[in-house]
Amino acid sequence: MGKDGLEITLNIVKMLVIFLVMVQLVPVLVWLERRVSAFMQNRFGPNRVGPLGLIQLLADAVKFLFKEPFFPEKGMAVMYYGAPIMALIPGALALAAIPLGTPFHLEEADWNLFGFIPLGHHPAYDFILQGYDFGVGIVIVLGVSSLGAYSLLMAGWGSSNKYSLLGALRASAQMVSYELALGLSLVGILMVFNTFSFYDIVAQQNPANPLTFNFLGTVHTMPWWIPNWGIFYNPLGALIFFCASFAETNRLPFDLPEAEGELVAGFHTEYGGFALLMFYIGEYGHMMVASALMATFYFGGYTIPYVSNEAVATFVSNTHHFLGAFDLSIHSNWAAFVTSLCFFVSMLVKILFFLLIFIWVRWTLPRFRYDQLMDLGWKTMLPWALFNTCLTAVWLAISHKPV
Amino acid sequence: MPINPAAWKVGLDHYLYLSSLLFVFGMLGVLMRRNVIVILMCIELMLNAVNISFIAFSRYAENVNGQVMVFFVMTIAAAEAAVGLALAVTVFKKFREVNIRFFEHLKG
Amino acid sequence: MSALLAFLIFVGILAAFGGFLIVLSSSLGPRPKPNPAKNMPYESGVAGTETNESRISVKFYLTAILFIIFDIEIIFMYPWAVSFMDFVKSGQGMYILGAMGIFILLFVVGLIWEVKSKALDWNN
Amino acid sequence: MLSSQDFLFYFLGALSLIFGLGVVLYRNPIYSALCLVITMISVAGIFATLDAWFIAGVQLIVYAGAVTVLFVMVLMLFDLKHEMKTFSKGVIGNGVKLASSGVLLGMFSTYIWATYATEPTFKPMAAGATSSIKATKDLATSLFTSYLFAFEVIGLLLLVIAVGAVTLSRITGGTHHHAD
Repeated sequence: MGKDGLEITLNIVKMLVIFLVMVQLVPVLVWLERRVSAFMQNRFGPNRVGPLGLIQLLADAVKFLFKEPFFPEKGMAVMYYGAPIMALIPGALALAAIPLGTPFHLEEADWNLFGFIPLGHHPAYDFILQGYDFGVGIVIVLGVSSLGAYSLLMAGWGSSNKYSLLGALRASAQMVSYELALGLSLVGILMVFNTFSFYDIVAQQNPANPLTFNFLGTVHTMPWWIPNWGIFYNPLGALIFFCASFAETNRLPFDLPEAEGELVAGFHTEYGGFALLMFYIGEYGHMMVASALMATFYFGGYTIPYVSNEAVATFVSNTHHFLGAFDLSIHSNWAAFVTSLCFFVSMLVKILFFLLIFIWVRWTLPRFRYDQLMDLGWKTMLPWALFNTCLTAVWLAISHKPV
Repeated sequence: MPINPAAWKVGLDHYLYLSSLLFVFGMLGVLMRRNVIVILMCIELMLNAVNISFIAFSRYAENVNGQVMVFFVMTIAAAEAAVGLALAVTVFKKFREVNIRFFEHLKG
Repeated sequence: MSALLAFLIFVGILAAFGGFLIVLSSSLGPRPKPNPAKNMPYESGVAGTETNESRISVKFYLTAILFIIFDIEIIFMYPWAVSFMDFVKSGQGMYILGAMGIFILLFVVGLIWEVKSKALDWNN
Repeated sequence: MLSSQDFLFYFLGALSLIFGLGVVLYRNPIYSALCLVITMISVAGIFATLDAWFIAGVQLIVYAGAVTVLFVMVLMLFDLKHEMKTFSKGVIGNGVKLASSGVLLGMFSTYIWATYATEPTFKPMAAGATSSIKATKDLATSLFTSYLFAFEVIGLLLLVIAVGAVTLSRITGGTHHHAD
């Protein structure tokens, strides 16, 4: 296979895998949410269907598929049916741009499936654990996730119902105004890391070197047990980023526009059946993007906290030799594959941790009123993010003497 | 027309053809449409066409001035759209109809 | 270039999958004869007449306009943030701080004016 | 044969032209606003084929994510279900307009064909992610050194727009405006 041919097929396979993982992860998250909320209200949550209720979500999905297809009287077909599709797209695109592990190198070799089915020869290829690597990753992720407002507006307008239109306007006004705080809170951390690319940001949070603070020229190194994470460089930015990402995904305590009690379920009033599920898939997609960004910027991305990247590689290659005795690993790139797998697991744990916080906050905090919600966005978060940016700028300008 | 494969290789002129075509579409929209908001959208279209040629020249000349210029053009376009729509809303509130014909009432 | 190709392939896959789901969910399921009561927009009380007088307040598009303006000011901060350390390391720390200081000052003046002019108050 | 970069350019170019035409021709302004969104996204893709990654991201955020959202929101506020008189009346007038834009297009393309048809194509840029970060940093340094004055004036312009748009939306009409 030519280099181009291999690249395109690998791209397609990788895209399908990422998409299926995201779509499959959503039912697991919904199940997790129902179990955690049940646990917090000390009841059981779904445990009838299948072990621990895991098949419950599959049953729900199938039930939703067989609901009666409803189309409102004066609704606009293009927008009514386009809105759920548009709800899926931004979340998945942004998630595929975030690196979930270190890239590993495949040497030139003949591929054979299970050792005896020849798949043909493939040239050397750098497999990156991410959909596509734009150099300026964060700007593309912010750009794509700002397209999320369209699915709300199309849903509101397409179902030609006054209340859903009002709900759509309120939801997009909220989503739009919290995007400001989201964008501004990242400026501080970008100044510290001095780059847009996710790989450099995670590399600078390498646990090998301890956390160092540079105050007015004197360098203080923190004790070893504080990991070298981004949150210690910019705690206020991390707080604002996390709160703004709640509003970005219309999650509690910012979910007034789609709350049942307020506007008859806001912009997706006229939707039933699988279209409603697609809105939830979009919402959980945005949640995953927010927690992945939080992990990458402020909690060291795919690095394992107290173990430096090189140590992981050496550890795996040692065991790899030991495994070699059993002839399990034929190629040297098995070692590279296993190291990136370890990093992938550590990144997954961090993402799951933040998803748990999303779910935990949903069942504890009450809902904001709409004017409180907008005042918080414009009059408190935005000024605080600006203050954080100016503080970081002055601190860095003073402490880093020209070299 | 004989399709010689060399002509299909994308060069600077392909980008300029695309930009001029998009520019003319925007211009036609501005000239022909009567709804103020669609006219503002077509102006955005023309500005995007200009941006494409800016970036094409910046990529061709290997320097960054074109990209900085696109940065400024985007700001001007957004500011123009914001004020244009504010005007359109005030006209709509008064005349209940968003049509370019009502804008001459604005003259002093 | 393969990154952009992968991006477009992914958009194609997403749109195809979304379309497939929509078609699937609207083809399955019972199809009762359409009765007018069910097709009315889901509202409590009398289904109001068309929104002749657009009571939807002007606040929404005002928020969108202010969002555009402040979003652009944040976009201008991104190149500043990325090149900030290079300037500081090459000894121009105060220069770059001053340049951005004026810009942020204008940003703050605009924000204060918006807050003072009660353009962003939603409670009236 | 068509390499992947050429295919991307032709695909995105065709997409932006088709939906650009859609913006002009659709009677219902909401559909022309949606066509505008797709045009903005494909123009961002065209910027990406020209290796201007940061500008593509900014285009997505500013145009596709902010300006067109404002258009759609304002169109929703107007609740225009359909437009009877979408295009300007008068056959002669429309004919003159079409002819003049045809002449303009002809001038553009002959000029482009005359000067750039025989030029060599783009010099290949250092591919991969590192070049796009260097390009962004060059953009940033030149923005703050050679274009500093324009940068400050843009800040001032945005302040003026912020104040202007709010007062404009508060005018209830009439020459002697009294506080509402």
